[in-house]
Amino acid sequence: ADEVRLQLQWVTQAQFAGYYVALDKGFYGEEDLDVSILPGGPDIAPPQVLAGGGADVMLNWMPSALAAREKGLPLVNIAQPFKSSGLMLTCWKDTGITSPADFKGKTIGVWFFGNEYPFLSWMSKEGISTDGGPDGVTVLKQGFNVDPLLQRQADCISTMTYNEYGQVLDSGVSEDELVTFKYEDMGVATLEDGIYALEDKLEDPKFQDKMVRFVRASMKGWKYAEANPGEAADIVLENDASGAQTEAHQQRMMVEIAKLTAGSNGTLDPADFDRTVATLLGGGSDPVITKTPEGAWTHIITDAALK
Amino acid sequence: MTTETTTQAVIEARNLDLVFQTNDGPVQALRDVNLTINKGDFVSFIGPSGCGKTTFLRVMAALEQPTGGEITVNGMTPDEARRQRAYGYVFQASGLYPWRNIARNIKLPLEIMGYTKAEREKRLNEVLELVELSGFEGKYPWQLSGGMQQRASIARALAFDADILLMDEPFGALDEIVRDHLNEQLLKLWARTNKTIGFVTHSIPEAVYLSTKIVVMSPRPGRITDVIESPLPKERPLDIRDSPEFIEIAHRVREGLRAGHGDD
Amino acid sequence: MTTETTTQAVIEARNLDLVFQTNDGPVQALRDVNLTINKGDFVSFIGPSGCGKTTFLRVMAALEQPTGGEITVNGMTPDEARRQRAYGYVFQASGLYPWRNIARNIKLPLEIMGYTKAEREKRLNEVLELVELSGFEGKYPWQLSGGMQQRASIARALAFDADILLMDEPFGALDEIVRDHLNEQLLKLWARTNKTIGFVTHSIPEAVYLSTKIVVMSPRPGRITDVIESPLPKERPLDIRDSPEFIEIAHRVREGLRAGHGDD
Amino acid sequence: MKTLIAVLTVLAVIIAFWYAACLPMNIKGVLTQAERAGAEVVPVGAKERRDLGEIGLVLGNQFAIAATWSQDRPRLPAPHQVAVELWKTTGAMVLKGKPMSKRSLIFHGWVTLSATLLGFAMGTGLGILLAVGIVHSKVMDMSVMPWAIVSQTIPIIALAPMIIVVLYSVGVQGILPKAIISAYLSFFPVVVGMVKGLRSPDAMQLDLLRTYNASANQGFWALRLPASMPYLFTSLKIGIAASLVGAIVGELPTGAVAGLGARLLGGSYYGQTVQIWSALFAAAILAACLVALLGVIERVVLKRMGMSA
Amino acid sequence: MMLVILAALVWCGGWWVNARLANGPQSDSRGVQLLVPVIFGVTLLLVWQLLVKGLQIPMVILPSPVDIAVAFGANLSKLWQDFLQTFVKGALSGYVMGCSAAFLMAIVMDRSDFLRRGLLPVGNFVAALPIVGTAPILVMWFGFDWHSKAAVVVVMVFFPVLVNTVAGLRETSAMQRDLMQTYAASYWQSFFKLRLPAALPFVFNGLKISTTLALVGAIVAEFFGSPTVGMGFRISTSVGKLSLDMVWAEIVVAALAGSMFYGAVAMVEKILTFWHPSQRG
Ligand SMILES: Nc1ncnc2c1ncn2[C@@H]1O[C@H](COP(=O)(O)OP(=O)(O)OP(=O)(O)O)[C@@H](O)[C@H]1O
Ligand SMILES: Nc1ncnc2c1ncn2[C@@H]1O[C@H](COP(=O)(O)OP(=O)(O)OP(=O)(O)O)[C@@H](O)[C@H]1O
Ligand SMILES: Cc1ncc(C[n+]2csc(CCO)c2C)c(N)n1
Ligand SMILES: [Mg+2]
Ligand SMILES: [Mg+2]
Repeated sequence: ADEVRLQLQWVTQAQFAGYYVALDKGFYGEEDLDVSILPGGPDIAPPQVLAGGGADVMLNWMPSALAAREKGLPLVNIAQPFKSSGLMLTCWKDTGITSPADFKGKTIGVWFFGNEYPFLSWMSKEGISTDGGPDGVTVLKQGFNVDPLLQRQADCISTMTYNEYGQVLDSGVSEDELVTFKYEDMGVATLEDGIYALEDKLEDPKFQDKMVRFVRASMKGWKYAEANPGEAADIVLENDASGAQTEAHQQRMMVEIAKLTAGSNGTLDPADFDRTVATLLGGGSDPVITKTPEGAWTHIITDAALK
Repeated sequence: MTTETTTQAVIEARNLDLVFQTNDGPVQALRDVNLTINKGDFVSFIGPSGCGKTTFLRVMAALEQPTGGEITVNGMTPDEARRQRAYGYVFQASGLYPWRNIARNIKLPLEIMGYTKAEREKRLNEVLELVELSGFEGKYPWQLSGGMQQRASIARALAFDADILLMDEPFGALDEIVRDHLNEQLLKLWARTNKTIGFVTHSIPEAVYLSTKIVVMSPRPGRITDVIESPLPKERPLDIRDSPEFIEIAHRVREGLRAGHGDD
Repeated sequence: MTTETTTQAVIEARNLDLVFQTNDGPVQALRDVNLTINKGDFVSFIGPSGCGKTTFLRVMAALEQPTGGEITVNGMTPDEARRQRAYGYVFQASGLYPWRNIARNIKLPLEIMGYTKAEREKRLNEVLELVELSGFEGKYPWQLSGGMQQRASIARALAFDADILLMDEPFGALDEIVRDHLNEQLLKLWARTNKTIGFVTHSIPEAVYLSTKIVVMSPRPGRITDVIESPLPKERPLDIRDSPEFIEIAHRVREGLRAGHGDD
Repeated sequence: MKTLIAVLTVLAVIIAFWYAACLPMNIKGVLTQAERAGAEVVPVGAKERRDLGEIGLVLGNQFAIAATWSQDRPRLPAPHQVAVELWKTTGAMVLKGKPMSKRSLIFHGWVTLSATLLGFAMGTGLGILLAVGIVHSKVMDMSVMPWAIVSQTIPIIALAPMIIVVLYSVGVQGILPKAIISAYLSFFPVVVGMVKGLRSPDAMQLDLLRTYNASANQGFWALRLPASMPYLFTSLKIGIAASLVGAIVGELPTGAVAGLGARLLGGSYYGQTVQIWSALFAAAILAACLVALLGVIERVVLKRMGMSA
Repeated sequence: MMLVILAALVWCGGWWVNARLANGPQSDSRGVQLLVPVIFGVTLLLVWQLLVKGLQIPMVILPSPVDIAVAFGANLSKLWQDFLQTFVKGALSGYVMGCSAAFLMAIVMDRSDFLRRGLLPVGNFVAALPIVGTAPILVMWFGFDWHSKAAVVVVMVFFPVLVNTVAGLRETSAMQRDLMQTYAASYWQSFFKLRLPAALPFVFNGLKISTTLALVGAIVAEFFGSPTVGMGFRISTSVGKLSLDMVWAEIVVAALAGSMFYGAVAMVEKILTFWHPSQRG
C-alpha cells in the first residue's frame, strides 16, 4: 500500500471526522493507501511540516496557505471539503453591541497565527482602527479557549460555530445573552480546512495518483460522517489519545461540522477562492498577501477523483 | 605594678562537665573541671589535640553551655558577662571578614558597640601601631600573609576595652621568629593593661614564657591534670628561656603532657 | 651503615631563579640558589614564611619550572626524574582523598604505577606497620585525627620505591609529643633505607634533630643565606637535644634566621 | 519529625488560605450562574458586577459562598476538587483495573516520564561529555561555555516547534523529539555543575598525581571524577526537573496526543480548570519523586564512596 | 555540495584559530578571552549560512543568518516595541518584584527555623510546577497585558532566589557567628554586618539564574494570550505566517537581552562580591 501522511491543523476532534472515518471504515485501505494522521497543536504550522517533508499532505485555512505560498512555499489546494466558514465573533449582549459599528472602544479577542486577516480586513471594511483607543477596537491575542469572554476580559471573542461557541453555551450561558457575527454573513468569510500539497510533488504522476485516491477516500469519509454524525463522533473519540474530549461535545461538533461540509463534493469553487483572495487583499496595513496568487489551486485531483 | 597581689577571682569553674551529643554517641569534652582565674592572671592551656582546650575557652565566653557544674565570670553567668561585652576573643584561625579591609575589620566591634566615629579612628590607629600593621589598613585579608592576618585579628580583639582576653592558639600558624616577637608584644600589653588572659597553645616554651599559670589538660574525657603556678617574674626578656627555672617548669609541663598521652 | 660516605650528588641546583608573574607584578620567589644534595642526605629547609621553601621543593619535584639557572636530579632534568617516578612527596596538609579509605589512599600511587595486586597488598601492610596505622586501613580520612592523617600521607609517599622523599612541613599541625614520636620514626626509616630526604620545617629543634644539612633561607627575594652541616651522628636519641652540640647548632640556625628577618 | 510537623503546619495554612482565596476568585462566576438559575443577586447583572470588588460581592451574597468551592469550571478550583480529580484519574483508575486508560493520569504520566527519562539520559550524557571536554581543553572552555549560557536565554517554547519540524523532516517522530527538547533543558545544569566538580580538586591533589607521573586518563578516574560526584548529583536534581518541563513543552506542538502536557493543553482548550490543576500537580509530584529518587541514589553512592559522614 | 565542504573547512579553520589563541602566550588577556567566544560564534554563523545554502534548506524551515539579519534590520521599530513590552514591562518588573519578595521571605524564614523547615519543601514542590501549566492560569487571572507576564515571572524567579538566599544566610562559618556572639551583637547588627555580606555570593547565584528564567517566562506567557505586541506574541504569530526570519530575529533579541541582563547582574556581582575567592581569580 502507498503511504500517505496527513498533517492536521489542530488536535484530534470532530473537525477532522471525515479523515478519521475514512481511516476507521477502511476507505483508505480500499484505495490501497496506508494513511497516518498527524494531529496538530497550538504552535505547529502545517505548511512548515510539509516543507520539511514531515508530511505529504495537509489541512489548512486558505489565508495561511496563501501566505506561505507568497513566502515561497508553493502550496496548492487540491480539494476543499469545507464549503463554508465556521468562524464568528461572539459578544456579550449586555455590552450593547448590536452591529459592527458598535465595536468601537471594545476589546475583542482574535486568533492570530494567520487567522487574524479575515478580521483585519473586516475591520478595515468597516473603517475601524485596530490599535486601541476610543474610536478603534483593542485587539487581544486570544488563546484557544473561551475564558476571556467568560471572565469578561474581552467583550467579544473569536469562536468556531462547531467548537468554542458550544463551549460558551456549555458553561451555562444562554444564547440570548450573546450576540454573534458570522464571517460568512458579514461577507468576509475565507475558506477553511482545505487539502493542500506541494506543487513540485504534484508534478509526479505517481504522487498525483496517490492524491486522487486519497481525496476520493477522504470525501467518502466526509459524506459518511455527514450521514452518520453519531458514529463519526464516536470514531473521533476513539482516536483521541489525550482523553480530554467528551462525548457530548464531539457529538455536537460533528453536527455543526456537517453543516459546513454540506454542499461540497471536494471540488474548490473558484468563486469562493476569488472571494477569499479579495478579502485578504482588502486587509489592513500589514497584508497577508500583496498580490493575487497564481496557480494556488488545481482541479486535477478532484476531477480525477470524482469522475 | 609588678607584685601587686590581685586575688580577686574573675573566672571560677566548679565541677564543670560538658558532654556533646553526636551521631556516634556522647563525647565527654570536659569532666569535673575546677579552676580559678584571678584578675590579671595570664593562664595558658596546653594539652594534646582534642583534650577540650577550645571547648573550655568557649564555655568561659558563653559560646558553649556546660551540661553540669557551674561557672561564674565576675560573679555573673558567662552569658551576662557576654552581654556586658567583657570578652575579647581571638579564634584559632584569624576569622577576619573577607569583605572588609583590615581597618574596617578592626573597627567592626567598635561599630557594633556604638563607639563614636572619632573614637573608632583613634583606637584603630592605636592597635594598628601595637601589632605593627600601620600602612596595611586598606588591604583586604586575602592580600596579607597568614601572620599579618593573625595580628589583625588580635588587634580586633584589643580595639575595645574587654577585661578578659581569650586567645585560642593565636600564633599557631606563625614561624618562630614572628612568634617570639608577638609573644614579647603580648606580654608588654598584658603588663600595661592588667587584662586577664586565657591562652591556648601547643608549644611548651610559649606556655612557660607567657603564663602566670599553666593548665595542663588531658583527653578522653577532657580534664585538668595539672595546674602549674609560674614563679617567673612579670618582666620577662626573651632569654629568660635559657634560665634554669624556665627549663624546670618546661620539664614539668612536658612530663604532665606525656602522662596524659596514652596512645595516639 | 652509619659512616658510609656517600658523595654521589643526587640534586644539584646552580644559580636557580624563579619569578612568578602575578597581578601585582612579578614576585621573585627564588634568586640565585645554589645547593648540592648528596645521596642519603637529610636536608632541612628553614626560613620565614614566604621565603621560597615550598617553591624550591616544588622545583626539585618538577612541579614548578625555574625561570633561570639549572637543576639536575640524578643527572637528569627534574621532569625526566618525575617520569621515572623518583619522588615521594608529602604535602603540607595531608591531602588524602576523602572518598578512599586509608588502605586505598596508600595504594593509590601503587595502582597508578601499575604494581600487581599482591605487591600492593604486601607494601600496604609494610608501610601501615611502619607508621603504626595497622587496624585503621578501613577507616576514611575524616574518621582519623589530624596526626593519623598525616601519618597516612607519609605512608602513601613511602609505599613505592622513590629514592627521593620531599616533605613540606609534614608535622606542622601536630602537637609536640606526637611530633617527637614521628621524628624518631622518620629518622629510623631514613637510617634503614638510605633515602635522600628534603624536609621543610618551621621548628629549629626539629630541623637540627633530623638533618645532616640545614638550609636557612630568607625572603624578598627568596635565597639561601646559610647551609649548616650537622656534626651529629646518624643515630640520634631524643635526648640528644640537650647536648651542647645540639644547642650550638640550634643557636647558629636561630641567628641565621634572625639575620634574614628584616621586617615582618 | 520537627520538619514533618512544620511542613504539615505550613500545608494546613496554605490550604486554609487557598479555600479563602476561592471566595473572591470564583464569586463572580458563581453569582452569574446563580442569577441565571433565578437566584436574587446584588447587584443585578454580570456587567454591573464586572468592576466591583470581589470581597464586597462575597459579603453581599453570602448564600453563594459554598458554591465557590464546588463550581464546575472555577477560576480557582478548591483543594478538594483537585484532590478528587487526581484520585479519579489515578487511584480510582487502578481500582477499576484500567490504569492505562487514556483518561488515567498514570498513563499520561508514564508517557511524559518516558520522554523525560530518555531526555534526561541524553542531556546528562551530553552535559558530562561537554564538561569533560571543557575541563580538558582550553579551547572548548573559552569558546563553548559562553554560548552554553546564551543557549539558555533562548525561549525553548519558540524553538520546540522548529526542532520538531526539523526532526519530522528527517523522519524522526514519536518520543525522540520530546526527549531532545528535554535534553536541551537538562544539559545545562549538568555542564555547569560537572565543570565545577571536575575542577574541584585543589592544586595539591593534582600535584600529588603529577609526582606519581599519572596520565590525564588516570587523573580523571582516580581524582577528578570521584571529586565531582557531589556536584554531579546536585545538578542532576536540577536537571531532572528541567527535563520534565522540557518533555511537557515538547508535548504541546506534537499534537498534544498524550502526556501531562496534553492534559494541560486539553484542559486549557476546554476550560477544564480542575483538569489543568490536577495535571499540574501530577507533574510536580512526578518531579518531586524523581528528585527524591536521585537523592536516595546520591546518598547510597556517596556513602559507598565514603564521602558522607 | 561545495558549500557543505566549505562549511566543514570553515569549522576546522575557526577551531584551529581558537586553539592557537587559547593555548598561546596571550591566552589570559581580556582581549583573547573575548575574542575566542566571538570567533566561535562567527564560525557557527558561517557554518549555518553555508549549510543552509548548501543543503538548500527552505527558508520556512530554517532561515540563514543573512536572512535573519535582513529581517532584523527591516523591523527595528517593531522589535523595539516588542522588547519594551516583554522585557521592560513584563520581565523586568516581574524580576524586581519576584526577587524582592523572595529576599524578604528569605529573611523571615531565616529568623524562624519552623518556617524554614516548613516552607522549603513546599517551596521546592511549587517550584516544580511546569510553567506551561501555570502560564495559562495566570493569564486567566491577571489579564492579557503585561501584568500576567510579570506574575509568571514572579512565580518563576521567586524560588531560585529564595532557596539561594536562605542557603546563603546560613553560609557563615561558626567562627564568624561566634565572633558576633562575643560582641553581644543584636540580630540586625549581625544581619547587616555578617550574614548579608556572606550571603551575597549565593544571592547573586539565584539572581543570575533568574535573569534567564525571567525573560523566558515572560515570552512563554505571551504564547497563552497577549495584546498585539510583545516578543512571545510576535514569535507565535510569525510562525503561523511562516515568517521564520522574523521568529529568529526575535530569538536574537531574546538572546541578546538575556545575555546582557545576565552580564549586567554578573557585573554588579563582581563589584559587590569582589572579595569572594571565585571573583578574585
Ligand atoms: N560541636 C561539637 N560537637 C561534638 N563534639 C565536639 C564539638 N566540639 C568539640 N567536640 C569534641 O570535643 C572534644 C574536645 O574538643 P576541643 O575542640 O575542645 O579540643 P582542643 O583541645 O581544642 O583540640 P585542638 O588542639 O585540636 O584544637 C573533642 O573530642 C572534639 O571532637
Ligand atoms: N603560584 C604562585 N603564584 C605567585 N606567587 C607565588 C606562587 N607560589 C608562591 N608564590 C610566592 O612566592 C613566594 C615564596 O612562596 P613559598 O610558598 O615558596 O614560601 P614558603 O617558604 O613555602 O612559605 P611558608 O612557610 O608560608 O609555606 C611567596 O612570596 C609567595 O607569595
Ligand atoms: C496554531 C493554530 N491556531 C489556530 C488555527 C486555526 N484553527 C484551525 S482549527 C481551530 C480550532 C477550532 O476549534 C482553529 C482555531 C490554526 N490552524 N493553527
Ligand atoms: Mg582547639
Ligand atoms: Mg610552604
